[in-house]
Amino acid sequence: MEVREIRLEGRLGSDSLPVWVRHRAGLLNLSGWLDRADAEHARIVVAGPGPMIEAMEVSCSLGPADVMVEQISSSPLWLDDIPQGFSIR
Amino acid sequence: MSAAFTLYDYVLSGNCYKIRLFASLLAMPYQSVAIDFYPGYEHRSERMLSLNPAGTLPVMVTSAGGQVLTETNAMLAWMALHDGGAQTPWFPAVDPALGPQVQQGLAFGAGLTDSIGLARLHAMLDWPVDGEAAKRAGLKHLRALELHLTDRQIDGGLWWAGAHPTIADLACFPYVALSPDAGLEHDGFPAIRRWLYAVRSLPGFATMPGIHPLHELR
Amino acid sequence: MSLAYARNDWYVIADRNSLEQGPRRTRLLGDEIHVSGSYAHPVIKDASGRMLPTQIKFDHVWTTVGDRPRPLFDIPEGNEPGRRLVPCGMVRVKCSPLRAVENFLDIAHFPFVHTDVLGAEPYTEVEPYKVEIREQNDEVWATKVKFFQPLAAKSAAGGITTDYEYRVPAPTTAVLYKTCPPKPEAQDVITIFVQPRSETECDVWPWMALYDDDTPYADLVQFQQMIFLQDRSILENQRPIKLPLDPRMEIPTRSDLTSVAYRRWLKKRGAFYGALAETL
Amino acid sequence: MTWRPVGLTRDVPAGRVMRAWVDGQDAVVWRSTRGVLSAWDNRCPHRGMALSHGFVRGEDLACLYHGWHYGAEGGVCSLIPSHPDLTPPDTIKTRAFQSAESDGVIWVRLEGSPDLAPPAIAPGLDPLRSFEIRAREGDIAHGAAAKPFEPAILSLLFNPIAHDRTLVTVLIDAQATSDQRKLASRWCEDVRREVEA
Repeated sequence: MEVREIRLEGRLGSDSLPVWVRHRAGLLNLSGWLDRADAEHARIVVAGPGPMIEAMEVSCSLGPADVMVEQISSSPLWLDDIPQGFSIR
Repeated sequence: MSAAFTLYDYVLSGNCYKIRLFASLLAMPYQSVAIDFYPGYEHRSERMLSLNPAGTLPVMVTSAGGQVLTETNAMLAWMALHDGGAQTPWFPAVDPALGPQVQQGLAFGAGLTDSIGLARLHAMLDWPVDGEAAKRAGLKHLRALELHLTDRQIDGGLWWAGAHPTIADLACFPYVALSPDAGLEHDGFPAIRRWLYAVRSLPGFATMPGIHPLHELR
Repeated sequence: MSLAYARNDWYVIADRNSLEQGPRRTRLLGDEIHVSGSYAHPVIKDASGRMLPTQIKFDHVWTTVGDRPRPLFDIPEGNEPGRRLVPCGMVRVKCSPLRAVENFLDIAHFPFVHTDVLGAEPYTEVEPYKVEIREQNDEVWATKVKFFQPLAAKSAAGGITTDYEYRVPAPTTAVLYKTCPPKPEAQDVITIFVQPRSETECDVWPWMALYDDDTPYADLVQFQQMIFLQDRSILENQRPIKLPLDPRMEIPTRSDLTSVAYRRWLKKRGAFYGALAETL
Repeated sequence: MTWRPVGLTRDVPAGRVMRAWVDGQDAVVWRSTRGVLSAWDNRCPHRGMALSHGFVRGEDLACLYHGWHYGAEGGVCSLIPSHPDLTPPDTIKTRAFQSAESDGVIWVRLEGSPDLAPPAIAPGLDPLRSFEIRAREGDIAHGAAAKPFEPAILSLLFNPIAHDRTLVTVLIDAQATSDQRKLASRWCEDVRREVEA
């Protein structure tokens, strides 16, 4: 079990992004949440097995059709209390 | 072990594959010479035409006696007899019941080459032939084969004829297995699927591009 | 929009061998194209009879139907002395031209589709590798790709771990650099040039630049044809036929990183010919 | 949704895979080594390859492209060969349909009440063969009625697989001899020729 923070930058203004991220997290069975700072920045915290977190990053780098992710980066987090399920904050 | 024959060979040819497959099933060593059928049209080169004026592949030259064979059915017969003599189960030539049945299958296999084989060359390599006509002829052949193999199934048989696979099965197998290359799928042909699986399960089975190994048996 | 972008790329339309067979009717981006003349002086016309520009590069004849074509990329290895240049003819596939490129960039399928040649179970694991979009020339590159292969090339004697690099210089071209068994310090170059006949059908022209003076030409071509024809039945059976740019329909993992980077690059450019750009 | 007859039990023995069409849906029908029959969307969720080209390993169906395995119980992904040490989450799975067998015929439907069994077949019939005709059900039924088969009782089941293609499953009187069965199989070809002409 790992916890990582994935940071996205780009044209993220579309309403489809949160729905899309939650669906993908559900598909990969990852817990965590999405914080969207503004139309250009978003932060996703996910917890789960390493390969599934990597799969989340890979999917996010492409994103939904009407979003263009320009930059993606990620780093490990040392958090213990990740609630079950995925939420939009 | 020394080579039983030299095969002038092209990797994408279903007819050449008949020989490679049978050699693999018999564990018969041979020497392969790659001929650039496409894109080089080397089968039409002076060197190859002097060996086989018909300009077709494969060509087999036997090591003993130096016979030159240019018809795949004759090559299959030669290999069966070379391997097992007159008693070979692969070619019961003089068996009153099976002999004619095997001849029927060998000729049917040639018809598959002329229909599905051409349709495939057209679909894959843009060969200048009437691809649609070849495909229609191919569908007729698949339906005829399905009927024959359904009869065999009603009689409790698995192979083209008799209780052992014969060169008739090998003459028919490649272009049937490769028919999806020409857009002729196997979906509506359960008896053909059962027979294809049986051939692919034979010990020593060899693949070619378009015919995957049975990964479940690995 | 997707067609407008695609019209301004260059595409292979013939090689020396095909021109020696006489005039040829073919298709490019959905329209009929007529090819005649010789390899030295090809004549290419569209359906209305308009002459199209041509150039000879990498042993193939290229054309474009656009008004402002982007310059054709270079493959400098093609000019290196000592390499053998091997055009491999054309194979037609009923699939999106982009799916043909994507498959060429994929290594995880080797054990199942190129069994006992480019891969074999149980060696199925894909180690992490690096993918980037190089800003200076706007190309996709995958580097530090490694895979265990039982029979990596015609010149290979047994199983080796092969090092790969992939380069996508245009939406319908992929270049592969791989360990060259007889010359470990150099890399073989294997390329596919994809001629998009339509969004769902393409002609694929493989081309190689190898350090291999020993293997007969026919064996080299047939090794490449064997590999590509093993992929053909896969390519004709993926759904949807067009390449989805939204990963919602698929589940990419880390081993699909090149595929995803390629799609991202197509999306950024608006190179949507052969792609599903909208959400289903 | 209706149960559709997609083939004969005999034609999908343990370890085999086939493709079927159900109400316009491309489906894969397969049987595990221990004999569990499944019908799923004919598409690997990973990269969209047709699962009907795949292979059976024990109780799993594996995709031919990248070897992802899906278990007979619920279609859950059990192995991703490029990440061999990972236990995939049970959220990664194929789309499963309902399948059932009765009297030697395989039936599939896309959805519906799990209690409702497929239609019963008149007793005393054996499955003979299934084959495709490039025509609609109504035209085939009409063509078959105009060409009655005398030697034995036949029963025909229809599965429309496209607007002009139909899969026909034929059953024959269980008492019929081998020769009568072969004649019936030829009769199928006669009907097809007639209807397609």
